[in-house]
Amino acid sequence: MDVLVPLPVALPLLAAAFLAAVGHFVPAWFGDLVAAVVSVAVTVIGVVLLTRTGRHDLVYWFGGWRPSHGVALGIAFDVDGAGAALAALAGLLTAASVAFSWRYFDETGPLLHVLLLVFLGAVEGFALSGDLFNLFVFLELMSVAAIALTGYGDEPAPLQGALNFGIVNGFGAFFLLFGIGLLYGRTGALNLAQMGRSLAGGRADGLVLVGFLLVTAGFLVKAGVVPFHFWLADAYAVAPAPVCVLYSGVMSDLGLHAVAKVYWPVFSGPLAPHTPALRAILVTLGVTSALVGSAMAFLQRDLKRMLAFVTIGQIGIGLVGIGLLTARSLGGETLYVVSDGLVRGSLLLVVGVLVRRLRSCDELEARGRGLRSSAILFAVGALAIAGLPPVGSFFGRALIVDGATGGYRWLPIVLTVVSILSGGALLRAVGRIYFGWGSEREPVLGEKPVSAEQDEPSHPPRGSLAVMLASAAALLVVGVGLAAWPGLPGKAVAAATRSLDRPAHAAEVLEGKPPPSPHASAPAPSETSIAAGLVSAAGAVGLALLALFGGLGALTRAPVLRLKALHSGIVTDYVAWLTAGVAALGAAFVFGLR
Amino acid sequence: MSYLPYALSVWLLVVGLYGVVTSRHLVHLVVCLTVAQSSTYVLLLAVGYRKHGTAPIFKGIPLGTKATDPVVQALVLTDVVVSVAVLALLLAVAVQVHVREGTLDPDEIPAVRG
Amino acid sequence: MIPLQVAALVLVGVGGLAVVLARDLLRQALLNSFYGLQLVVLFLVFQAPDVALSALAVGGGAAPLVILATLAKLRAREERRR
Amino acid sequence: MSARTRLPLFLVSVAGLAALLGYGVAGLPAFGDYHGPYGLVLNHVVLAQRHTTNVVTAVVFDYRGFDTLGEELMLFGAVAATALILREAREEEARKILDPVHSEPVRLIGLAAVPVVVLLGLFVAAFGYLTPGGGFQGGTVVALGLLLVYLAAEHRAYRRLTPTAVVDVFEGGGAATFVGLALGSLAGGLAFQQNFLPLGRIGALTSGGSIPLLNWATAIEVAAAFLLLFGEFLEEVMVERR
Repeated sequence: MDVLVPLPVALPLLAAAFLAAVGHFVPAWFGDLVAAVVSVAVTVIGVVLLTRTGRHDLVYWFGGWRPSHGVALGIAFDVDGAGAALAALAGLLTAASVAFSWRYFDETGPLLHVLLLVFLGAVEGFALSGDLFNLFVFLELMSVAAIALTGYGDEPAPLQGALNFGIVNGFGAFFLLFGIGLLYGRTGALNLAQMGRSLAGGRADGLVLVGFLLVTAGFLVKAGVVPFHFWLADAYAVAPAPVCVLYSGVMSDLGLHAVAKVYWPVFSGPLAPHTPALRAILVTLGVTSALVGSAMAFLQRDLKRMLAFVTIGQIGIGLVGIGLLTARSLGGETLYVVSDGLVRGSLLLVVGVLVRRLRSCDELEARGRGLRSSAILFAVGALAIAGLPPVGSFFGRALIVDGATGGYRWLPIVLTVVSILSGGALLRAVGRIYFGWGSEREPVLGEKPVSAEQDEPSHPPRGSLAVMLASAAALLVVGVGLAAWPGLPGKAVAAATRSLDRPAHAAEVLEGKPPPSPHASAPAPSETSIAAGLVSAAGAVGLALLALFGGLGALTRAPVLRLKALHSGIVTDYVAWLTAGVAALGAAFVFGLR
Repeated sequence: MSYLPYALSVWLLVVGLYGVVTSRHLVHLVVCLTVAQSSTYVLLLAVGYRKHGTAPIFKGIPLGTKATDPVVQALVLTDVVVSVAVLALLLAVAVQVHVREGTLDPDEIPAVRG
Repeated sequence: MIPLQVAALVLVGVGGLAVVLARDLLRQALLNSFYGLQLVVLFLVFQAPDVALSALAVGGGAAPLVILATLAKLRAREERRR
Repeated sequence: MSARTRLPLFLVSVAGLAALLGYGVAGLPAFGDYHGPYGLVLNHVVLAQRHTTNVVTAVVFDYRGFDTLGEELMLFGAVAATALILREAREEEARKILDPVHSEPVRLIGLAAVPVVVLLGLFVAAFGYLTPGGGFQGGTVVALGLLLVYLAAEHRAYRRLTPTAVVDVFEGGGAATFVGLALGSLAGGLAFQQNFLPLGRIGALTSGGSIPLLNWATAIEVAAAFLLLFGEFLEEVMVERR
């Protein structure tokens, strides 16, 4: 067993507990140092694990309890390519966030770093675990740390966002645990591979369908997929920028990928006969998310909230990649989620720079003619979000689209619309803030946002601008530069192909049989997707200019206003929507998959 | 009849949801949340129960005596204790909200609109 | 299923509903601690003494304490504003 | 969404949800017919493999000890965050802390109860891997016992007894010990969290290898966490007393 596997979880958690214990007796910089060292170390370990998962998964049995006769006695980590990649992503984003928040907060004391480290440990465990209840534990741990971080700041923030986060995600977790109870009653197992093996014989009856529904719903809430997304934008609006980086870049991506991580080993057996129907359901869900998210992003003036909706839209595209249920699109989803997450993280850090320099992240108020370097970062990031070839996420998206079969040839058109809206929103903000174009009054964008970091006391801007920009630039360079990694798409597809082979994977986890090496290849992006990427980027620029100089008056229409009104910020509404969403998705499963 | 425990867990989840959606006070809402949470405990323990089985504690009873499933009990045991801390966290946030807004009626304190 | 279990199940079902329907916060807090003890009984008849113990420590002690402290705090603030 | 439109939407969807959940649980084996394998296999092997008579504790601290690691950090993080948020709320409206007046009988009863409850908690924690109980339950009870000091004596005495810094040390230390032991076995060439101590005689307090250590580390962390939690909430109430 590879001794490195438990470290990405153990190191941050140990550091967090240690830091809390000695926190009262050490200088403030000690916390920065520990957090930085640990997150960098975790990143390196993640990359090393990634290089070691080329031929086979890394299976690790905690406590040394190897399975006996196919029954798992303990908890297993099952590290595949996607898991290792997401683990490295989480480490890198945390490192950037730590570097960024150096001298960013007045607040001395170790708590910020303690919580950051707990969060890091949680996401690492969530990315690597191969045990359903263990996934639940780390999902909860992620929530607790994230709620706390949402409320973190110099001045007490308006914490409704944190409360909405806690309540909606709480119900997501209950659904997940309820589903675990159902599946445990049927399979008598918690190890994903073992559960799948025991379900493979049977057909997709009520218990399997409802279990799949509840588990998926739990993950989709965390990912912020429409209609489970309402809490997400509220939480972003109040959380400090360095924390939003982790939400957008790590939490949503992991929640999304968990759907594939659980579907293929556990449910792909009994659900195999219903693949076309399931594909239709999941792709519909993803497309809805992508359209709603990007449309709402275009209707925001608070940059953090805008990026929250951009995240929802991009996650929707990722869900399409999972939902197509082919190896190529799944590999594309991994590549896409990682590179796009890095870009989103970089954009949020740039917003953090604006907050510190201009004390505002309000598109209509912040004016930063002078800030050239952050303007460049913001613009490049916006184009990357729009999927301009050949940035990293473009290759992922191309794989997703080219992986589409038969009836899904229309996907490129929809995804192009989504990219034009998201990229257009961000570029519009660039034009207004850095070039002062467009008017300062856009009623359709709503009233002035109430953000934790808006009304800061007027002491000189804190934090080192150089460090902030450097960390943002680093994320952007890696995210865009992933495209230059030779043969990365091929590797992603190969890893995906392996994880689709359920029996071989189960034998690998439970009996340690080496898996067959798949013959997978990722052909170069098709002309369609290249064209789509170019059209998206150009369209985004065009839309931004149109919005800046044409104004947004045309948008004051009933449907638009109604869509905005749905996001009422009232948590009881959100829980009602959550219930409705689960019921609707369940109805689709029950009537569609049989 | 032999499905009554499962029915109870469904009932508790539904009731908790109803309480949350119709709640007019955040403290009330958070308590309803814990009711919904208890449904998962009931389900897990019911699933692991075995007719005429003793508790999985083999002190003074021979090995191999029919006993209930220890795993679900372990899962619930830790989660019960931890859930209080989460409850406290949410209540603390509610207190903070009250300090700021002067009310805890969900309809009167929307986070961000639109 | 033995009658004792049926009784415990019904009690918990009713108790949960009562907690949710109680609109007065103080009454709800009290009902909630009763509900916690009903859960303890249920866990005992489910042959889960370990869980019952932690449910007892939590439902009978920690949870009511935290809730009541919150209520006391809020009430005091309300009175001060008047 | 107004309450008028919210309720119908919810009622319709919750009816659907209830139907779905019922459809799901209908697929479960009838109550009492659970047929494993996971837990039942453990019931047979634990006594031989771990020398602990309480299988649940063995699962909590060994077979699924990694879950427990996560749960402990959850407790730890939640309490730390609660303390942070409540302190911020207090700073917003700083007020002088006054002690509540108590009648003598209350003090006496409280003081008499303190050692009893604390001892009970320690007992629950100590025999957790032989009989029902363990670090989680015991730690909570210990914290509740010390809480009685507050009822009996003054709030200041409670604070003197549990200064935040010290409590933080215990809380973080308990969690750190838990992770540290796990890493220790890793350093020793074993698997993460693998037992590295002799299993001892079945039924003895020293049985179970590393389980007693993990058990006590947990007890300390849980007790400290709840002491911190209670302290913060009591402080909230105190701030308001006039």
